[in-house]
Amino acid sequence: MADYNTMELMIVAASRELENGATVGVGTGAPCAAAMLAQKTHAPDLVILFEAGGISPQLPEMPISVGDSRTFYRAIKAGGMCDIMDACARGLVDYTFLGGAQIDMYGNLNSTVIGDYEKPKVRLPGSGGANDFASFCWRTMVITPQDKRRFVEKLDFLTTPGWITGGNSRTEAGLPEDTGPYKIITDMAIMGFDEESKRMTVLSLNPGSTKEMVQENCGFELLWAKNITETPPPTKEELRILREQVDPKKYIIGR
Amino acid sequence: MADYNTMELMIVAASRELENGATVGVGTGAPCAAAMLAQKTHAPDLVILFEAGGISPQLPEMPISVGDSRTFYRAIKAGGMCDIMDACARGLVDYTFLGGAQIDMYGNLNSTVIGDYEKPKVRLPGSGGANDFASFCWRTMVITPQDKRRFVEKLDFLTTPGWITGGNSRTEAGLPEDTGPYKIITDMAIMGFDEESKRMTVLSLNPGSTKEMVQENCGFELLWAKNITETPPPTKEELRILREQVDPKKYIIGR
Amino acid sequence: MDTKYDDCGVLDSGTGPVFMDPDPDKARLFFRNKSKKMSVKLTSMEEAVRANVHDGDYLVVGGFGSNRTPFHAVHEIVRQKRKHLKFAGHTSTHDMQVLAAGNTFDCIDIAYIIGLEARGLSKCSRKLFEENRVQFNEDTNYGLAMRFKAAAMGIPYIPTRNVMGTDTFRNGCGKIITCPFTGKKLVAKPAIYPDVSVLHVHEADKYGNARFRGISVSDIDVANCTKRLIITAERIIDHEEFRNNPDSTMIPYYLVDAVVSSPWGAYPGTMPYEYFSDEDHLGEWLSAEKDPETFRKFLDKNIYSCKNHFEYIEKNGGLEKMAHLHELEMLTYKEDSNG
Amino acid sequence: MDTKYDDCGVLDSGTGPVFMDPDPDKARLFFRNKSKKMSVKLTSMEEAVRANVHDGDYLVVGGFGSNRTPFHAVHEIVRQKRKHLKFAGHTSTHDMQVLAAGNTFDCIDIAYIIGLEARGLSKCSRKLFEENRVQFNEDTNYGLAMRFKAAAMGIPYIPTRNVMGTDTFRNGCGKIITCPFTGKKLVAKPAIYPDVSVLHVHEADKYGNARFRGISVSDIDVANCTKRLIITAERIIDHEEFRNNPDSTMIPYYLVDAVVSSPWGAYPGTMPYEYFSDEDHLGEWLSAEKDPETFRKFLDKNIYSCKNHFEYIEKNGGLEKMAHLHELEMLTYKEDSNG
Repeated sequence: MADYNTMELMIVAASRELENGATVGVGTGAPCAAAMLAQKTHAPDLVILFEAGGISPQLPEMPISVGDSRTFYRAIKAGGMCDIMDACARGLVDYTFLGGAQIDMYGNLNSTVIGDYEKPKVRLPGSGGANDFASFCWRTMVITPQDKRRFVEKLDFLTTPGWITGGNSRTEAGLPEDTGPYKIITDMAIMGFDEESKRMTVLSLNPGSTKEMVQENCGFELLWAKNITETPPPTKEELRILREQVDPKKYIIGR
Repeated sequence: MADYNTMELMIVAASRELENGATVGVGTGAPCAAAMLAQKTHAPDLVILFEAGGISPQLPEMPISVGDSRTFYRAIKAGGMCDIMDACARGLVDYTFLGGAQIDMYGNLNSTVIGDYEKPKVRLPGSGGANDFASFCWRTMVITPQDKRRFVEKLDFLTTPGWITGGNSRTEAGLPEDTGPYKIITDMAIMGFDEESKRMTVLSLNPGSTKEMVQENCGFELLWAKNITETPPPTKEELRILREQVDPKKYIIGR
Repeated sequence: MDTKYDDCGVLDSGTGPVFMDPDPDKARLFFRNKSKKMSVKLTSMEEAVRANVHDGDYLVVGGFGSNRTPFHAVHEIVRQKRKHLKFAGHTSTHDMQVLAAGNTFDCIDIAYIIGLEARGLSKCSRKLFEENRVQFNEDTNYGLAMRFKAAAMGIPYIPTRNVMGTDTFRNGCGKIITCPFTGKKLVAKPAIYPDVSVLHVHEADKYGNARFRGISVSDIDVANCTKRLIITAERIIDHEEFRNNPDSTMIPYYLVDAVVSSPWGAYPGTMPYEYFSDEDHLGEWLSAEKDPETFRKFLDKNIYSCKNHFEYIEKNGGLEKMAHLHELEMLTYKEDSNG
Repeated sequence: MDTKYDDCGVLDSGTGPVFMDPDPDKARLFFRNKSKKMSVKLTSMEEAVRANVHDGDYLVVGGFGSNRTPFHAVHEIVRQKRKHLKFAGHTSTHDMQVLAAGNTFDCIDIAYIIGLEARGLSKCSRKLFEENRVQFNEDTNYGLAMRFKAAAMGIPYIPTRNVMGTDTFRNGCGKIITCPFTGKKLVAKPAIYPDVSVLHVHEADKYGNARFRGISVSDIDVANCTKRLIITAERIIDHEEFRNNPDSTMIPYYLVDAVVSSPWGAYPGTMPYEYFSDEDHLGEWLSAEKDPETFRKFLDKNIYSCKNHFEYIEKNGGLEKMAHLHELEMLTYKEDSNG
């Protein structure tokens, strides 16, 4: 049995996507842990941005809110929401990490409602800054557990834009050019998107996962890359830093 | 002979237009002197705004620039240009004082060019913040010496909007409702504007001026109010404060 | 509010309601008549809310989530039983939870609602939607921020480049237009001039000049666009502090209608450099919501029976709690040695 | 740049040229590739100008008039004989006068030019227009500020409510459009993404983090919208100063391409809380312009023959002058006792 859990695997995989010198807009939880881990390993110059105004803090611990004081602790600047989102709109921000109650084959996300919009079964928080980040940042990534209720054929509500209906539909809708979903990191696999159709495409299987498991836990038909690799497991050093420095209280990885 | 000069008369007359608690966007020179005088006499709560960002300073002396440190000395706030102009656009600012090389019967101003625009005889500074102030502030006032070269039938260039072509033309052009020129204070008279036609209308004659002088020194036909009064001369107290506290070095009033 | 000018280049319109008139000329008339005299505006929370928050008003609460959020004022609004408010669900978390508990609003602009970020979802807030008790318009955090900014600039809309292609657009009140310079599609978002807003700051003088520390979120734009503004402050300081350092002023007095001395006014949320959020109490709140009877008692204890914010804090740990939250905020708390 | 979309609701168009492409997607591509690494950017003025100001660039100079204006940098641009610049004549006064003396630009967005406020008009600057040597677009101070703001927000235009009905509109590059919510007329002003801007500040660290005191004019928007940014600073301070007080940071390092130590860098203009403008020298400059031969010698003395800004200041009074200007700025100068 592996000496790490799937949350740890996802966080480590996500952190590896963030190259040194990149800029990333994050929320709390796993995305923040991934950014912190990247900063403490291979990407010391990673610029972390929080939508409420925190610019490139030296996070002393996991923030519990996107606007709490940790998000601007020893920061480059304690700014405002427009400092962050204007920078995203101007094209300064490479990545964002998002989540959602539902995701479809084009990487569109729903965090608004389960059931009918007018008379919902479950009303959810809505976009928050997710739609803004996903509209403006160059590459959107998602860290999420994978199952059929979450990976759906049709969203109950398209809160946050992915590739919309695929092909050129995202640009045609009017969103900034060359932006869009990039990687989906689940407990079972890592997916990208087909260059033409923009459909979700499995790139690598996490240790212990099989193609069948991945497809079975997905409500739509996945595409498969030519060479499906195995997601490299976390290194000992990554796990040590994640557990000792990033999330010592196991808020995220403990679950 | 009067114991004051025409510049002193104009500054005093202008200061009297500013009621206590009003807000006024000013530049340097006579407008600033008028605002300072008002503040030191009947309008201690006058809010003086400078377009570069100075908000309600306690001016220690006449500023020489709309952006020098005097404009935010002991101010309520040292802000930015948008703090000021956004406030004007939002309707917070009652008055502005402007000047210009030429003015027409609708109170439109030219500070851009004398002669042909493409091949000018004299190129002037342009709008600066004048067009912005005149577009947004509720009431525009002008302090200016009066002569035929300045008060013209047709401007060489309409830099800053007055009543445009009169009637409803200003609102029809798209400028904010109910804004427009209010008083023109010259060395000879004080003018307002006819409510319907929006043409310049003499309200009062300065001491020593005659109707004939005023019309003769104007390149267009003036209208006349029903009851032409005499502009009340400065009081001793106003002159004392103007000379001792507002402009002791006689930068403005000395000319 | 349903006027349409589809002849002027509108390609598509969202179906969400526009709760507030974006007409800048109407707002200008209001601002023209608002006094700009530097008068003393220091008053009690009771009076500030009574005079400035009216049934039916559009209300904005400052801060982000539960950070620098004027909970003292929010409790008072509930205590005074305001009804039919329109609420800006802009990064709202516990503030919406409290306002929902009091059934204070029935229209809402939604950017972020119901959730308390990582802490969970408010059952009581969810019910408003699941039982169809509110009218709502779908937006985003930046979208709402831009609507405040448009109003702050005195223009009826700002064009942005988000939300296109989504149901968030479809159920919002934006309109897709074409840029006259580039031919690109843009979403025009209508300005919001709120009736009343409440901002919590570190320091204010008796006239309303105010300054705060840490992130500004959208509070400066909110201060500029709102028709009435209540400032609640950890500390009332001398006016000379602003005169001697005009660089530090964030909110000039003439935007402000009431100033309230409100120490620990952001409790149970975080006040930067002062105190961290009371996670135990926020957790208690979330679980109390699960049972109606428990929640009724909980609200009685924490809001309705409290004569003021001090009493509320006393009931939840008083000075010792605040000293502890200060240590948490300043990162000086050691689990081994304290508590 | 002449694309028109008159089918999308444009009612009227000004005839002024649009010097810079307002397309946010092209700007985004630039900003995407700009490094955000926190590297040391401290360099000499010579090198900062050489590396960042190129012939043909669109240039913005910060400050207002001659206040907090980077004259050290402006002199270096002239010394290096930059040509064919496009210049933002935004509240420009002595900066334009110096740049005009060097014949550095041939396109200009006009808000305020030629004048030195109450000090008079620059003959040399006027000649550019009277001899038809520049291409120009007519604008206003707020209009240009809005064009920087649009770019800073990553949108191709902002709608405003000024200039309509005037020749300033007619000879500018705005377009009158109809508000899709209110039916009101608005002027759309296209975004400007300058190639390079120079801002003078009180304090910066070696990475480019910067802060200044006093009025901000449009400098924050300029810092955000410009493709390359040179920061010139009265003092270089330790990076920790920003880390320990992130509230104070006005310009984050990742917007910055070069940082230059530039004590008295705003001389002969005013630097708030540091030194007042040298009115004698500015007066000398204005009168020197009246005679071409005098002016040639004047420029030789004050710009071309100076190896740096210190030498320029030494020639005009050196330390004693700066001590005097400090007293003037701080209002501690007494005409009786000093000088």
